[in-house]
Amino acid sequence: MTMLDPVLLFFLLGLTAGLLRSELRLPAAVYDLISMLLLLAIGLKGGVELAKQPFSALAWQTLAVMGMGSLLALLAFGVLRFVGRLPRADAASIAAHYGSVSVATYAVGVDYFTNRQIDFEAQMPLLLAVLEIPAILVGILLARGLSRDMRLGVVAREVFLGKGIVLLVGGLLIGWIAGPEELAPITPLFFDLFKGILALFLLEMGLITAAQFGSLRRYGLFLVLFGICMPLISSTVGIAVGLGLGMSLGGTAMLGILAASASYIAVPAAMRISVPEANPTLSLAAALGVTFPFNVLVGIPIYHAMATHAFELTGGLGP
Amino acid sequence: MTMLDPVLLFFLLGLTAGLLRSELRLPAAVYDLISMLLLLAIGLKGGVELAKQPFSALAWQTLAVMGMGSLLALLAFGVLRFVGRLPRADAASIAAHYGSVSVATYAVGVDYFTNRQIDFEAQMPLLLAVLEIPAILVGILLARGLSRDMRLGVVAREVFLGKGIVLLVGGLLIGWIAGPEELAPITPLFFDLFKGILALFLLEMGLITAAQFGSLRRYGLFLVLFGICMPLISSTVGIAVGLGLGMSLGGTAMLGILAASASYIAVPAAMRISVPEANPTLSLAAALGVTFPFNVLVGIPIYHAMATHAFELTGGLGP
Amino acid sequence: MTMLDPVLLFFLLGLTAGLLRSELRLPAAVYDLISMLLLLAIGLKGGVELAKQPFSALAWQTLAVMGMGSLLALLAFGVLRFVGRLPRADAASIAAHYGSVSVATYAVGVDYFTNRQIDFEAQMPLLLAVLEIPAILVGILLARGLSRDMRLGVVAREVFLGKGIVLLVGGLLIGWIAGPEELAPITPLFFDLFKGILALFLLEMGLITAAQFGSLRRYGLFLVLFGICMPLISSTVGIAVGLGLGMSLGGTAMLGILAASASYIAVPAAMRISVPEANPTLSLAAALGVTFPFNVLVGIPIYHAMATHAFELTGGLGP
Amino acid sequence: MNSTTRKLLTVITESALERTLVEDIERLGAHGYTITDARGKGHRGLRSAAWDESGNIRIEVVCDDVTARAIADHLQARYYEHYGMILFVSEVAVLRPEKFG
Amino acid sequence: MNSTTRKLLTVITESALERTLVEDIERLGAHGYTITDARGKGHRGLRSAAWDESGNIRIEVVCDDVTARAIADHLQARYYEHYGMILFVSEVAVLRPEKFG
Amino acid sequence: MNSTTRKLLTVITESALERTLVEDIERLGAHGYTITDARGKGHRGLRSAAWDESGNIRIEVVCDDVTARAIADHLQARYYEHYGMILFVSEVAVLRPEKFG
Ligand SMILES: Nc1ncnc2c1ncn2[C@@H]1O[C@H](COP(=O)(O)O)[C@@H](O)[C@H]1O
Ligand SMILES: Nc1ncnc2c1ncn2[C@@H]1O[C@H](COP(=O)(O)O)[C@@H](O)[C@H]1O
Ligand SMILES: Nc1ncnc2c1ncn2[C@@H]1O[C@H](COP(=O)(O)O)[C@@H](O)[C@H]1O
Ligand code: NA
Ligand code: NA
Ligand code: NA
Repeated sequence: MTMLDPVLLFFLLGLTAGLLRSELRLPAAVYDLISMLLLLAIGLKGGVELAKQPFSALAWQTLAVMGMGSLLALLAFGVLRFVGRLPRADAASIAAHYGSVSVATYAVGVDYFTNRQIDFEAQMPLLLAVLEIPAILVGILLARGLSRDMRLGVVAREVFLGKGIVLLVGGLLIGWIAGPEELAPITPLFFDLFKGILALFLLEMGLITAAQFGSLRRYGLFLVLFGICMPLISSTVGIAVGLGLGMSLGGTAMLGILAASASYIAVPAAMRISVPEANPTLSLAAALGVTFPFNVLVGIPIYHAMATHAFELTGGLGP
Repeated sequence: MTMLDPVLLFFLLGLTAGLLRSELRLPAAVYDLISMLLLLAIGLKGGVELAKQPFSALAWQTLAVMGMGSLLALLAFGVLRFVGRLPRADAASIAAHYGSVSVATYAVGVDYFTNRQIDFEAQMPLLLAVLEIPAILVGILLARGLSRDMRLGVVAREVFLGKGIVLLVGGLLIGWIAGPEELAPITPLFFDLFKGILALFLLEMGLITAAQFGSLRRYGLFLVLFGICMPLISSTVGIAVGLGLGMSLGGTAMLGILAASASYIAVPAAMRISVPEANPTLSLAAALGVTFPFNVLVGIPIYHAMATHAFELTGGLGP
Repeated sequence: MTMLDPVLLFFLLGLTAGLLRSELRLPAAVYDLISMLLLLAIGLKGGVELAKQPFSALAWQTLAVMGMGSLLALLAFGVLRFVGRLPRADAASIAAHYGSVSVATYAVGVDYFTNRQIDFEAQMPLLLAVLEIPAILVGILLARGLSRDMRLGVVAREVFLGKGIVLLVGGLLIGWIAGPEELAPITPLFFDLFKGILALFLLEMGLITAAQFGSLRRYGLFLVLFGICMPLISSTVGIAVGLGLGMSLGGTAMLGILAASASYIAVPAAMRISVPEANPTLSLAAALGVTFPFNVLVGIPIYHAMATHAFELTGGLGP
Repeated sequence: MNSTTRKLLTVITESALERTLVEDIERLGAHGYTITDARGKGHRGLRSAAWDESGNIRIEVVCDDVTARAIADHLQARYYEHYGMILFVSEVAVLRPEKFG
Repeated sequence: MNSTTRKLLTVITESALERTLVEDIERLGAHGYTITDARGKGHRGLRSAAWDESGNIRIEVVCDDVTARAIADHLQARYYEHYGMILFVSEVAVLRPEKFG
Repeated sequence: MNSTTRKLLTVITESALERTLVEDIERLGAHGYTITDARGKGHRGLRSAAWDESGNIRIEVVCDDVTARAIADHLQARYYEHYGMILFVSEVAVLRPEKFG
């Protein structure tokens, strides 16, 4: 049933075309346009929802979620360094990817829950934006310690002013300020086309994922195992945090998905500049070649089931 | 009446702008995006329709249509080589273009029949994809004979894994697997925008067509005559095949349109690699500079009338 | 209230991101696509409206508006040369920009009046196209006098066959010939998405505007003052012309907006070729860095108020 | 590799000049040219390619010494003063010298 | 700057050849290559890049003399006759000569 | 054609470095630079430009010998070890030598 979702079928089409070494590829300009539209749409939708309700708990949730991102990065580092025996820089860089989040995975999650008419908290896009940041800082600290020149200014600019956060937060603010009525005339572009654009995006993600398989073969089994087990662990943490924050079932599962996802845009760019000695191929191969397909194809329903189960056990904890 | 169709007006606008040497041109990335959307949309729509009905006759029709493509290429080769006295390689290459099909012409045909609420068989997009292939092989055989190194592997990859077939067949499969309900949320992008995107595409086609007129002047009258007469002959063959296969009026006329159309994307690329000594300017000038505008501006209504007439005469033959 | 319009919020987002030197930028191909869609949409909508009504007064209005464009260029030249003491070529070039029009400003105006359900004359897009031309000729004459080789042929080609006019006039003709019914199937792309696309466009305009601020700082206060005062003067002229032509309130205010706006696409290109000794940075800094943001953020409501006031005073003059 | 040397003339200038320059270059005797889109910075400030007209183009012409000189002189006389433009020439070995005049 | 000279081989040809040429170049011993998209005009007429296949690519390979010669010979023998293609070689000083074989 | 020779320094490297490198290059005394987008392959594998950050840029700087040396040394010291980067220098004849310092 899930596998009938055309969005996933587009991903499989891209993956197949890529593995068969087809000529198919999206021009970089089109990839840029599509990812901009997705980021803005996610932000706008979140902003409209936020405007509808009081958000007293927001600051608290933001903090909790930042803590979660840091924790996940530390956890991943431990595994990579001490089980995988990777060099310090590589372990730190990959850890930063897994402590952060993937917007594409989030978008597939939104689609999954929309199809099933399951609601989730309006602040999710904000938490998505917030989660991009702490893992990057933790990753840099792990690689460098506190001692040396960290070029933190450059990194901060890279992160806060990177395309991802600007569009996500910009969309949130615009949606929040303008409200649903003022926004109505731009919904045909940003909301009605959303799923079609997501389909195109996943077609390209399939092509990109296929291109990672070569590096995977070179770096072996450990990365593959890590790329599958880490999101299973992270999602558990995410679901626990969601429960702890008293979120709805949808919100808790979404937090599980966010925790399970690994960044492949903001973090690679930031790591390239602040931890250049880390091999970028390793983290991309794990995040894009293993974890992304795992999450969108089989992970999301699993995290949904885990959250449902946790809810049945606890009845929702909450503060 | 036909000439009021905005899609054709966009074509004329592009043609005029091109002939006046305007600055107007679409960036290559935009052309890519637009043609991707068209191919996917045609495939998806066909796939959804296919899923609705049993398709026992499909294998048989596929074979018949492949035969037709080969026959048309042979026919064109005869005319080009023995009437036009073109060098063997050039005759073979142009013949391959005319045995194959043009997606843009097909899309204008879809638009034409949709405007007139005339139905046609759901498998048309499949036949469109299938028709791209045999003429290429015939063209190569005609140029090379069976003796020499044909690089068939490279050519097969070029054809089967070329953008056109991957997107068309990929769309078909996705539409077929997902079905109309699962597809509903992506229709705003792929179906509602279809005609607008086709309009943009034809604007660009007009610009490209205009750019071919220079080469036409150089290669003279024979190419122009060929570019007009060949589709008239081919469409007759196509309509006969449609009748023979027992297709509906719409389907028969569509097969006439497909037969009449000449490829300008998949075949040029394949011929460039497998028959490099053929002059690519010749085939593009004929296919794009003469046959494409002829088909979309005056051919389609003619083929429709021919099919109607044939139906009146025979009452539909069919197996 | 106005400031809640998401289109303006997108502009502010772009401006902020640009000033903070964010990584955000639209690929040139996307900018091209978006501006093409806007120009075509404006033309199509105008053409459909034109077709609905007799247009006896059209030739007369066209002439009056061309006179207005020339007058505004002369006026601007006077101020720049004798108050600002700019070199002749620079004054002439900037004057040409201000005698001409900005499609982006016009589009924001359309949005403003659509939001308020205020009608304006159907021929507005035609006047928009017409207004691009006379100021360019005046600018060249002012820079060169009548004596020297003016390369008028090259300039005319540049202007009449430039992207802007071809798409605008092409859209008008297509809309006019096809009529609303034939156009219906392409409205999802050109009309329903209009405001969303305008939002994206203004995001990019914000980024471009921010990039002009550096030059502004260099060229000082006079340009800033000119960039704010000139549209206030021009809009008065535009509103007077609108009244004189007996236009509706919406049309009169729109003519005020057109008069107030300064070109930043057609004119820069034409001036670069015909008055190369003029510094293009100056005119772009004024038109994009000052006048455009002034017009869209505060000017349009002012011109609307001015037109309303004028209407109250005169009750509409007209011939 | 049976080669001779020719000149490779590279011009970097404003996109707006593409059409005119190409006509000039052909008229002055070049047998071909290659253009790529570029962005950059020079004495006339940043040219960011944020939109079409605000970018640069990079034109390469392989030709004989005389043609290179003629084009360079013409561009210098006609455009150098008022347009963002740089121009440099290097020696290259070519395979089919007859292709480049 | 501890430098040695190597050859810079530049090939301008039809986009359709990208995949094949890249395989050839690697097989003939180059340690890397760089590709940019281009448009242009030559003996085979205008290549406008209006759509993907109608454009050119510009391939650069930095390598030693022998490899440059091998690639140039191969391209000349295999493609020169039937494809739009030009090819030129210049001397460049490189920093880490070992990177380029 | 009243010309003098200058150095043409070409750097091919990861797109992610654009902003930083441009700052470095200006600081080290270059009067200008030109950038084109590229893709390619080298010791650090394929850089396909499938999306923005995964592509290369090709930076050209025309400058005097000392500046070229300074930039090359700086890039080698600062980036060569950890980034995909190659760098080569050739001699070019320029028209207005004062433009290039
Ligand atoms: N020293 C330089 N090295 C490389 N490219 C340059 C240099 N100076 C200028 N350019 C390029 O040439 C264009 C025009 O230069 P300019 O006329 O100095 O503004 C710039 O936008 C750059 O792309
Ligand atoms: N003399 C030349 N200088 C620079 N580029 C050239 C030259 N001749 C040809 N080209 C380029 O090489 C491509 C193929 O050349 P040709 O095989 O002569 O058609 C052309 O499309 C141009 O991009
Ligand atoms: N031998 C070469 N010739 C031309 N370009 C190269 C060469 N080696 C590397 N490159 C380019 O420089 C980039 C970085 O090289 P590398 O550091 O070797 O991975 C590659 O992606 C290529 O675009
Ligand atoms: Na995560
Ligand atoms: Na055919
Ligand atoms: Na004006």
